[in-house]
Amino acid sequence: MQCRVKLFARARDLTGADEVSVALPDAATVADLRRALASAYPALAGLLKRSALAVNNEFADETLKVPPAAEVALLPPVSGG
Amino acid sequence: MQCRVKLFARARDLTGADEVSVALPDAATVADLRRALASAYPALAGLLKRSALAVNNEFADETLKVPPAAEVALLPPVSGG
Amino acid sequence: MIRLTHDPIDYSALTEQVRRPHCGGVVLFLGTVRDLTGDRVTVALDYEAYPALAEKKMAETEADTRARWPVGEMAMVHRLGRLDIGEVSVAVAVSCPHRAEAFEACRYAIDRLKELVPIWKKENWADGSTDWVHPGSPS
Amino acid sequence: MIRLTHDPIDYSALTEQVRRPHCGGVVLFLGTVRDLTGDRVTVALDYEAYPALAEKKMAETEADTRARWPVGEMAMVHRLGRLDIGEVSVAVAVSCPHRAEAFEACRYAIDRLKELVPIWKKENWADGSTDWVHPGSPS
Repeated sequence: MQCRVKLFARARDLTGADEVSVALPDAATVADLRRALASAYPALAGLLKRSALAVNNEFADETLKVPPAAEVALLPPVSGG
Repeated sequence: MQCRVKLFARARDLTGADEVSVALPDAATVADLRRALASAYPALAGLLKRSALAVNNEFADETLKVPPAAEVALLPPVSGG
Repeated sequence: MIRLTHDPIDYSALTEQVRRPHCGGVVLFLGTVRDLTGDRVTVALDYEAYPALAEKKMAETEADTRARWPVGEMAMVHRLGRLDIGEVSVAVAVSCPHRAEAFEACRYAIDRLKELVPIWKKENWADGSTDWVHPGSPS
Repeated sequence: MIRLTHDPIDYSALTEQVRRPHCGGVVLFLGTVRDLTGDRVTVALDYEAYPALAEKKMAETEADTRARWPVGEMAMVHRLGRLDIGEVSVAVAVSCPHRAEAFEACRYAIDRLKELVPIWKKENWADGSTDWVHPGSPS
Protein backbone atom coordinates (compact mmCIF):
# COMPACT_ATOMS: atom_id res chain seq x y z
CA MET A 1 0.00 0.00 0.00
CA GLN A 2 0.97 3.63 -0.44
CA CYS A 3 1.20 5.52 2.82
CA ARG A 4 0.91 9.30 2.72
CA VAL A 5 2.70 11.19 5.48
CA LYS A 6 2.05 14.82 6.43
CA LEU A 7 5.17 16.87 7.10
CA PHE A 8 5.58 19.90 9.36
CA ALA A 9 8.14 22.56 10.18
CA ARG A 10 11.73 21.62 9.28
CA ALA A 11 10.61 18.27 7.83
CA ARG A 12 8.60 20.16 5.23
CA ASP A 13 11.51 22.47 4.47
CA LEU A 14 13.91 19.52 4.11
CA THR A 15 11.73 17.86 1.48
CA GLY A 16 10.03 20.89 -0.04
CA ALA A 17 6.69 19.10 0.36
CA ASP A 18 3.94 19.18 2.96
CA GLU A 19 3.12 15.55 2.23
CA VAL A 20 5.13 12.61 0.92
CA SER A 21 4.14 9.07 0.04
CA VAL A 22 6.01 5.81 0.56
CA ALA A 23 5.23 2.23 -0.45
CA LEU A 24 4.70 -0.13 2.50
CA PRO A 25 3.93 -3.85 2.61
CA ASP A 26 0.55 -4.73 4.11
CA ALA A 27 0.77 -5.09 7.90
CA ALA A 28 3.78 -2.77 8.04
CA THR A 29 4.46 -1.20 11.42
CA VAL A 30 5.35 2.35 12.34
CA ALA A 31 8.98 1.19 12.61
CA ASP A 32 8.77 -0.09 9.04
CA LEU A 33 7.28 3.22 7.94
CA ARG A 34 10.12 5.08 9.65
CA ARG A 35 12.71 3.00 7.76
CA ALA A 36 10.86 3.45 4.45
CA LEU A 37 10.73 7.22 4.94
CA ALA A 38 14.44 7.47 5.76
CA SER A 39 15.26 5.39 2.71
CA ALA A 40 13.02 7.29 0.29
CA TYR A 41 13.85 10.73 1.71
CA PRO A 42 17.44 10.68 2.98
CA ALA A 43 17.22 14.39 3.83
CA LEU A 44 14.71 13.48 6.55
CA ALA A 45 16.83 10.74 8.13
CA GLY A 46 18.45 12.87 10.86
CA LEU A 47 15.32 14.71 11.96
CA LEU A 48 13.26 11.52 11.69
CA LYS A 49 15.32 9.94 14.48
CA ARG A 50 14.15 12.69 16.81
CA SER A 51 10.57 12.84 15.56
CA ALA A 52 7.34 11.16 16.58
CA LEU A 53 4.88 9.65 14.17
CA ALA A 54 1.16 10.11 14.58
CA VAL A 55 -1.37 7.67 13.14
CA ASN A 56 -5.03 8.62 12.95
CA ASN A 57 -4.57 11.58 15.25
CA GLU A 58 -2.61 9.92 18.04
CA PHE A 59 1.08 9.49 18.78
CA ALA A 60 1.93 5.97 17.58
CA ASP A 61 4.14 3.27 19.11
CA GLU A 62 6.77 1.75 16.85
CA THR A 63 4.98 -1.62 16.92
CA LEU A 64 1.61 -0.28 15.77
CA LYS A 65 0.49 -1.64 12.41
CA VAL A 66 -0.29 1.19 10.02
CA PRO A 67 -3.93 0.77 8.97
CA PRO A 68 -4.81 1.23 5.29
CA ALA A 69 -5.68 4.83 4.41
CA ALA A 70 -4.51 6.01 7.83
CA GLU A 71 -3.79 9.69 8.39
CA VAL A 72 -0.09 9.69 9.19
CA ALA A 73 2.01 12.65 10.31
CA LEU A 74 5.70 13.11 11.02
CA LEU A 75 6.08 15.33 14.11
CA PRO A 76 9.50 16.87 14.81
CA PRO A 77 10.26 17.92 18.40
CA VAL A 78 7.67 20.53 19.36
CA SER A 79 8.42 24.15 20.18
CA GLY A 80 5.06 25.80 20.84
CA GLY A 81 4.33 28.16 23.66
CA MET B 1 3.42 62.85 76.90
CA GLN B 2 0.16 61.90 75.28
CA CYS B 3 0.53 59.29 72.57
CA ARG B 4 -2.18 59.02 69.94
CA VAL B 5 -2.66 55.60 68.38
CA LYS B 6 -4.54 54.91 65.16
CA LEU B 7 -6.82 51.89 65.25
CA PHE B 8 -7.91 49.64 62.40
CA ALA B 9 -10.34 46.83 61.70
CA ARG B 10 -11.49 44.93 64.79
CA ALA B 11 -9.46 47.20 67.09
CA ARG B 12 -11.58 50.13 65.95
CA ASP B 13 -14.78 48.15 66.44
CA LEU B 14 -13.70 47.08 69.93
CA THR B 15 -13.18 50.68 71.06
CA GLY B 16 -15.63 52.48 68.82
CA ALA B 17 -12.85 54.92 67.91
CA ASP B 18 -10.41 55.20 65.02
CA GLU B 19 -7.86 56.81 67.29
CA VAL B 20 -7.18 56.65 71.05
CA SER B 21 -4.73 58.49 73.26
CA VAL B 22 -2.74 57.24 76.22
CA ALA B 23 -0.39 59.02 78.63
CA LEU B 24 3.21 57.79 78.47
CA PRO B 25 6.30 58.81 80.45
CA ASP B 26 9.06 60.42 78.40
CA ALA B 27 11.40 57.78 76.95
CA ALA B 28 8.64 55.16 77.04
CA THR B 29 9.17 52.17 74.74
CA VAL B 30 6.75 50.39 72.44
CA ALA B 31 6.42 47.73 75.15
CA ASP B 32 5.40 50.45 77.61
CA LEU B 33 2.89 51.78 75.10
CA ARG B 34 1.45 48.31 74.68
CA ARG B 35 0.94 47.98 78.44
CA ALA B 36 -0.59 51.46 78.69
CA LEU B 37 -3.02 50.67 75.87
CA ALA B 38 -4.12 47.37 77.43
CA SER B 39 -4.63 49.11 80.74
CA ALA B 40 -6.56 52.09 79.38
CA TYR B 41 -8.59 50.01 76.88
CA PRO B 42 -9.15 46.55 78.34
CA ALA B 43 -11.33 45.61 75.36
CA LEU B 44 -8.18 45.77 73.23
CA ALA B 45 -6.05 43.57 75.48
CA GLY B 46 -6.65 40.25 73.70
CA LEU B 47 -6.23 41.56 70.15
CA LEU B 48 -3.28 43.70 71.22
CA LYS B 49 -1.28 40.57 72.09
CA ARG B 50 -1.54 39.47 68.47
CA SER B 51 -1.04 42.91 66.93
CA ALA B 52 1.97 44.83 65.68
CA LEU B 53 2.62 48.46 66.45
CA ALA B 54 3.90 50.84 63.82
CA VAL B 55 5.79 54.01 64.68
CA ASN B 56 6.34 56.69 62.08
CA ASN B 57 5.32 54.39 59.26
CA GLU B 58 7.39 51.33 60.13
CA PHE B 59 6.77 48.19 62.17
CA ALA B 60 8.34 48.87 65.57
CA ASP B 61 10.38 46.64 67.87
CA GLU B 62 9.24 46.44 71.48
CA THR B 63 12.42 48.18 72.65
CA LEU B 64 12.02 51.23 70.40
CA LYS B 65 11.54 54.48 72.29
CA VAL B 66 8.38 56.23 71.12
CA PRO B 67 9.44 59.66 69.83
CA PRO B 68 7.33 62.67 70.79
CA ALA B 69 4.51 63.38 68.35
CA ALA B 70 5.17 60.09 66.56
CA GLU B 71 2.51 58.65 64.26
CA VAL B 72 1.60 55.41 65.99
CA ALA B 73 -0.73 52.70 64.71
CA LEU B 74 -2.03 49.45 66.16
CA LEU B 75 -2.04 46.80 63.42
CA PRO B 76 -4.03 43.61 64.01
CA PRO B 77 -3.05 40.49 62.01
CA VAL B 78 -3.44 41.38 58.35
CA SER B 79 -5.91 39.74 55.97
CA GLY B 80 -5.49 41.52 52.66
CA GLY B 81 -5.38 39.82 49.31
CA MET C 1 4.25 50.02 40.15
CA ILE C 2 2.16 49.71 43.32
CA ARG C 3 -1.23 51.25 44.09
CA LEU C 4 -4.17 51.22 46.47
CA THR C 5 -7.48 52.11 44.90
CA HIS C 6 -11.19 52.30 45.68
CA ASP C 7 -12.02 51.77 42.01
CA PRO C 8 -12.39 48.47 40.16
CA ILE C 9 -9.00 47.11 39.13
CA ASP C 10 -8.29 47.25 35.40
CA TYR C 11 -6.14 44.14 35.28
CA SER C 12 -5.80 44.28 31.49
CA ALA C 13 -4.17 47.70 31.69
CA LEU C 14 -1.96 46.36 34.46
CA THR C 15 -0.91 43.40 32.32
CA GLU C 16 -0.19 45.62 29.33
CA GLN C 17 1.98 47.80 31.55
CA VAL C 18 4.31 44.94 32.44
CA ARG C 19 4.81 43.44 28.98
CA ARG C 20 8.36 43.89 27.70
CA PRO C 21 10.03 42.78 24.42
CA HIS C 22 12.78 40.90 26.29
CA CYS C 23 10.29 39.12 28.57
CA GLY C 24 8.76 35.95 27.14
CA GLY C 25 6.61 35.22 30.19
CA VAL C 26 3.92 37.26 31.91
CA VAL C 27 2.02 35.96 34.93
CA LEU C 28 -1.02 37.72 36.33
CA PHE C 29 -2.62 36.79 39.64
CA LEU C 30 -6.11 37.97 40.55
CA GLY C 31 -7.59 37.55 43.99
CA THR C 32 -11.38 37.60 43.77
CA VAL C 33 -14.10 37.70 46.42
CA ARG C 34 -15.38 34.19 47.13
CA ASP C 35 -18.99 33.44 47.92
CA LEU C 36 -18.01 30.95 50.63
CA THR C 37 -15.49 31.16 53.45
CA GLY C 38 -15.28 27.65 54.80
CA ASP C 39 -18.99 26.76 54.77
CA ARG C 40 -20.32 30.25 55.53
CA VAL C 41 -21.93 32.38 52.84
CA THR C 42 -20.42 35.81 52.26
CA VAL C 43 -22.31 38.58 50.47
CA ALA C 44 -19.56 41.22 50.41
CA LEU C 45 -16.16 42.14 51.82
CA ASP C 46 -14.95 45.47 53.13
CA TYR C 47 -11.25 46.12 52.73
CA GLU C 48 -9.40 48.70 54.79
CA ALA C 49 -5.73 49.68 54.77
CA TYR C 50 -3.27 51.73 56.74
CA PRO C 51 -2.42 53.41 53.47
CA ALA C 52 1.02 54.94 53.95
CA LEU C 53 2.53 51.80 55.47
CA ALA C 54 0.64 49.53 53.07
CA GLU C 55 2.13 51.33 50.08
CA LYS C 56 5.57 51.22 51.67
CA LYS C 57 5.32 47.46 52.30
CA MET C 58 4.05 46.87 48.77
CA ALA C 59 7.04 48.81 47.43
CA GLU C 60 9.36 46.72 49.62
CA THR C 61 7.71 43.57 48.30
CA GLU C 62 8.34 44.76 44.75
CA ALA C 63 12.00 45.48 45.59
CA ASP C 64 12.43 42.06 47.27
CA THR C 65 10.90 40.35 44.25
CA ARG C 66 13.15 42.21 41.83
CA ALA C 67 16.18 41.26 43.93
CA ARG C 68 15.34 37.56 43.55
CA TRP C 69 14.16 37.27 39.92
CA PRO C 70 15.04 39.07 36.67
CA VAL C 71 11.79 41.01 36.62
CA GLY C 72 11.21 43.10 33.51
CA GLU C 73 8.32 44.98 35.08
CA MET C 74 5.79 44.31 37.79
CA ALA C 75 2.62 45.91 39.11
CA MET C 76 0.62 45.32 42.29
CA VAL C 77 -2.76 46.88 42.99
CA HIS C 78 -5.01 46.29 45.98
CA ARG C 79 -8.57 47.50 46.10
CA LEU C 80 -10.17 49.01 49.20
CA GLY C 81 -13.77 49.58 50.27
CA ARG C 82 -16.85 47.41 49.64
CA LEU C 83 -16.44 44.54 47.18
CA ASP C 84 -19.16 42.22 45.93
CA ILE C 85 -18.78 38.52 45.22
CA GLY C 86 -16.52 37.89 42.24
CA GLU C 87 -14.87 41.31 42.23
CA VAL C 88 -11.10 41.55 42.02
CA SER C 89 -9.54 42.57 45.35
CA VAL C 90 -5.89 42.32 44.34
CA ALA C 91 -3.90 41.98 41.12
CA VAL C 92 -0.22 41.22 40.69
CA ALA C 93 1.35 41.18 37.22
CA VAL C 94 4.97 40.26 36.55
CA SER C 95 7.02 39.86 33.38
CA CYS C 96 10.32 37.97 33.22
CA PRO C 97 12.50 36.65 30.39
CA HIS C 98 11.32 33.07 31.05
CA ARG C 99 8.11 31.58 32.35
CA ALA C 100 9.43 29.75 35.41
CA GLU C 101 10.78 33.04 36.76
CA ALA C 102 7.53 34.85 36.05
CA PHE C 103 5.48 32.23 37.93
CA GLU C 104 7.84 32.21 40.91
CA ALA C 105 8.14 35.98 41.12
CA CYS C 106 4.37 36.54 40.93
CA ARG C 107 3.72 33.86 43.53
CA TYR C 108 6.33 35.32 45.85
CA ALA C 109 4.92 38.83 45.48
CA ILE C 110 1.32 37.89 46.33
CA ASP C 111 2.45 35.65 49.20
CA ARG C 112 4.51 38.48 50.69
CA LEU C 113 1.75 41.00 50.14
CA LYS C 114 -0.73 38.84 52.05
CA GLU C 115 1.75 38.31 54.85
CA LEU C 116 3.14 41.82 55.30
CA VAL C 117 0.88 44.55 54.00
CA PRO C 118 -1.44 46.22 56.55
CA ILE C 119 -4.75 45.59 54.84
CA TRP C 120 -7.73 43.97 56.53
CA LYS C 121 -10.97 42.52 55.31
CA LYS C 122 -14.36 42.30 56.98
CA GLU C 123 -16.71 39.48 56.07
CA ASN C 124 -20.33 40.52 55.56
CA TRP C 125 -22.16 37.25 56.11
CA ALA C 126 -25.46 36.33 54.52
CA ASP C 127 -27.11 36.39 57.97
CA GLY C 128 -26.29 40.09 58.36
CA SER C 129 -23.46 39.68 60.86
CA THR C 130 -19.92 40.84 60.17
CA ASP C 131 -16.44 39.77 61.22
CA TRP C 132 -13.07 41.36 60.72
CA VAL C 133 -10.62 38.70 59.62
CA HIS C 134 -7.50 38.56 61.79
CA PRO C 135 -5.66 35.29 61.19
CA GLY C 136 -4.42 33.40 64.22
CA SER C 137 -6.13 32.51 67.47
CA PRO C 138 -9.31 34.50 68.18
CA SER C 139 -9.00 37.42 70.56
CA MET D 1 -11.89 25.70 26.76
CA ILE D 2 -9.10 25.19 24.24
CA ARG D 3 -8.54 26.93 20.92
CA LEU D 4 -6.06 27.50 18.13
CA THR D 5 -6.38 30.85 16.41
CA HIS D 6 -4.70 33.01 13.79
CA ASP D 7 -6.11 36.14 15.43
CA PRO D 8 -4.60 38.12 18.30
CA ILE D 9 -5.46 36.52 21.65
CA ASP D 10 -7.95 38.46 23.76
CA TYR D 11 -6.55 37.42 27.12
CA SER D 12 -8.94 39.67 29.04
CA ALA D 13 -11.94 37.84 27.60
CA LEU D 14 -10.19 34.58 28.43
CA THR D 15 -9.63 35.67 32.01
CA GLU D 16 -13.23 36.81 32.40
CA GLN D 17 -14.37 33.42 31.12
CA VAL D 18 -12.62 31.54 33.91
CA ARG D 19 -13.68 33.70 36.87
CA ARG D 20 -16.06 31.90 39.22
CA PRO D 21 -17.74 32.99 42.49
CA HIS D 22 -16.32 30.02 44.41
CA CYS D 23 -12.80 30.59 43.08
CA GLY D 24 -10.71 33.13 44.97
CA GLY D 25 -7.64 32.80 42.78
CA VAL D 26 -7.16 33.32 39.05
CA VAL D 27 -3.78 32.89 37.37
CA LEU D 28 -3.13 33.93 33.79
CA PHE D 29 0.04 33.03 31.90
CA LEU D 30 0.97 34.81 28.70
CA GLY D 31 3.79 33.67 26.47
CA THR D 32 5.04 36.58 24.37
CA VAL D 33 7.48 36.80 21.48
CA ARG D 34 10.93 37.80 22.74
CA ASP D 35 13.27 40.04 20.79
CA LEU D 36 16.29 37.88 21.69
CA THR D 37 16.83 34.12 21.62
CA GLY D 38 20.08 33.59 23.44
CA ASP D 39 22.06 36.45 21.92
CA ARG D 40 20.46 36.41 18.48
CA VAL D 41 17.97 39.07 17.44
CA THR D 42 14.57 37.84 16.29
CA VAL D 43 12.21 39.99 14.25
CA ALA D 44 9.22 37.64 14.08
CA LEU D 45 8.10 34.07 14.74
CA ASP D 46 5.96 31.82 12.59
CA TYR D 47 3.87 29.28 14.47
CA GLU D 48 2.49 26.18 12.82
CA ALA D 49 0.39 23.35 14.27
CA TYR D 50 -0.88 19.94 13.34
CA PRO D 51 -4.31 21.23 14.29
CA ALA D 52 -6.44 18.17 15.01
CA LEU D 53 -3.82 16.53 17.22
CA ALA D 54 -2.84 19.83 18.82
CA GLU D 55 -6.42 20.47 19.91
CA LYS D 56 -6.70 16.91 21.18
CA LYS D 57 -3.50 17.23 23.24
CA MET D 58 -4.61 20.59 24.60
CA ALA D 59 -7.90 19.01 25.66
CA GLU D 60 -5.98 16.17 27.33
CA THR D 61 -3.82 18.72 29.12
CA GLU D 62 -6.95 20.43 30.40
CA ALA D 63 -8.36 17.09 31.60
CA ASP D 64 -5.06 16.17 33.31
CA THR D 65 -4.95 19.55 35.04
CA ARG D 66 -8.55 19.23 36.24
CA ALA D 67 -7.77 15.76 37.59
CA ARG D 68 -4.96 17.17 39.76
CA TRP D 69 -6.39 20.48 41.02
CA PRO D 70 -9.90 21.73 41.90
CA VAL D 71 -10.13 23.87 38.79
CA GLY D 72 -13.22 26.06 38.55
CA GLU D 73 -12.65 26.86 34.90
CA MET D 74 -9.66 27.00 32.59
CA ALA D 75 -8.90 28.20 29.09
CA MET D 76 -5.90 27.65 26.80
CA VAL D 77 -5.40 29.42 23.50
CA HIS D 78 -2.42 29.16 21.17
CA ARG D 79 -1.92 31.52 18.29
CA LEU D 80 -0.65 30.42 14.85
CA GLY D 81 0.88 32.26 11.92
CA ARG D 82 3.25 35.25 11.88
CA LEU D 83 3.78 37.01 15.23
CA ASP D 84 5.77 40.16 15.80
CA ILE D 85 7.93 40.91 18.83
CA GLY D 86 5.85 41.35 21.97
CA GLU D 87 2.74 39.63 20.66
CA VAL D 88 1.04 36.96 22.76
CA SER D 89 1.62 33.46 21.37
CA VAL D 90 -0.12 31.50 24.10
CA ALA D 91 -2.45 32.23 27.00
CA VAL D 92 -3.51 29.93 29.82
CA ALA D 93 -6.04 31.10 32.41
CA VAL D 94 -7.09 29.02 35.43
CA SER D 95 -9.37 29.69 38.39
CA CYS D 96 -9.29 27.67 41.61
CA PRO D 97 -10.75 28.13 45.09
CA HIS D 98 -7.32 29.08 46.49
CA ARG D 99 -4.30 30.80 45.01
CA ALA D 100 -1.69 28.06 45.51
CA GLU D 101 -3.83 25.69 43.45
CA ALA D 102 -4.36 28.27 40.73
CA PHE D 103 -0.61 28.92 40.39
CA GLU D 104 0.23 25.21 40.31
CA ALA D 105 -2.52 24.30 37.86
CA CYS D 106 -1.64 27.12 35.45
CA ARG D 107 2.06 26.24 35.60
CA TYR D 108 1.34 22.57 35.00
CA ALA D 109 -0.92 23.32 32.05
CA ILE D 110 1.58 25.54 30.20
CA ASP D 111 4.44 23.13 30.95
CA ARG D 112 2.46 20.21 29.53
CA LEU D 113 1.33 22.24 26.54
CA LYS D 114 4.91 23.10 25.65
CA GLU D 115 5.99 19.50 26.05
CA LEU D 116 3.15 17.67 24.29
CA VAL D 117 1.26 19.78 21.81
CA PRO D 118 2.35 19.54 18.15
CA ILE D 119 3.05 23.20 17.50
CA TRP D 120 6.32 24.50 16.06
CA LYS D 121 7.89 27.89 15.76
CA LYS D 122 10.26 29.30 13.17
CA GLU D 123 12.68 32.04 14.14
CA ASN D 124 12.96 34.87 11.63
CA TRP D 125 16.34 36.34 12.49
CA ALA D 126 17.34 39.95 11.98
CA ASP D 127 19.87 38.86 9.35
CA GLY D 128 17.08 37.47 7.16
CA SER D 129 17.76 33.79 7.84
CA THR D 130 15.20 31.48 9.43
CA ASP D 131 15.30 28.39 11.62
CA TRP D 132 12.61 26.01 12.73
CA VAL D 133 13.03 25.33 16.44
CA HIS D 134 13.20 21.63 17.26
CA PRO D 135 14.57 21.18 20.79
CA GLY D 136 17.22 18.53 21.27
CA SER D 137 20.35 17.78 19.31
CA PRO D 138 20.45 19.36 15.83
CA SER D 139 19.59 17.14 12.89
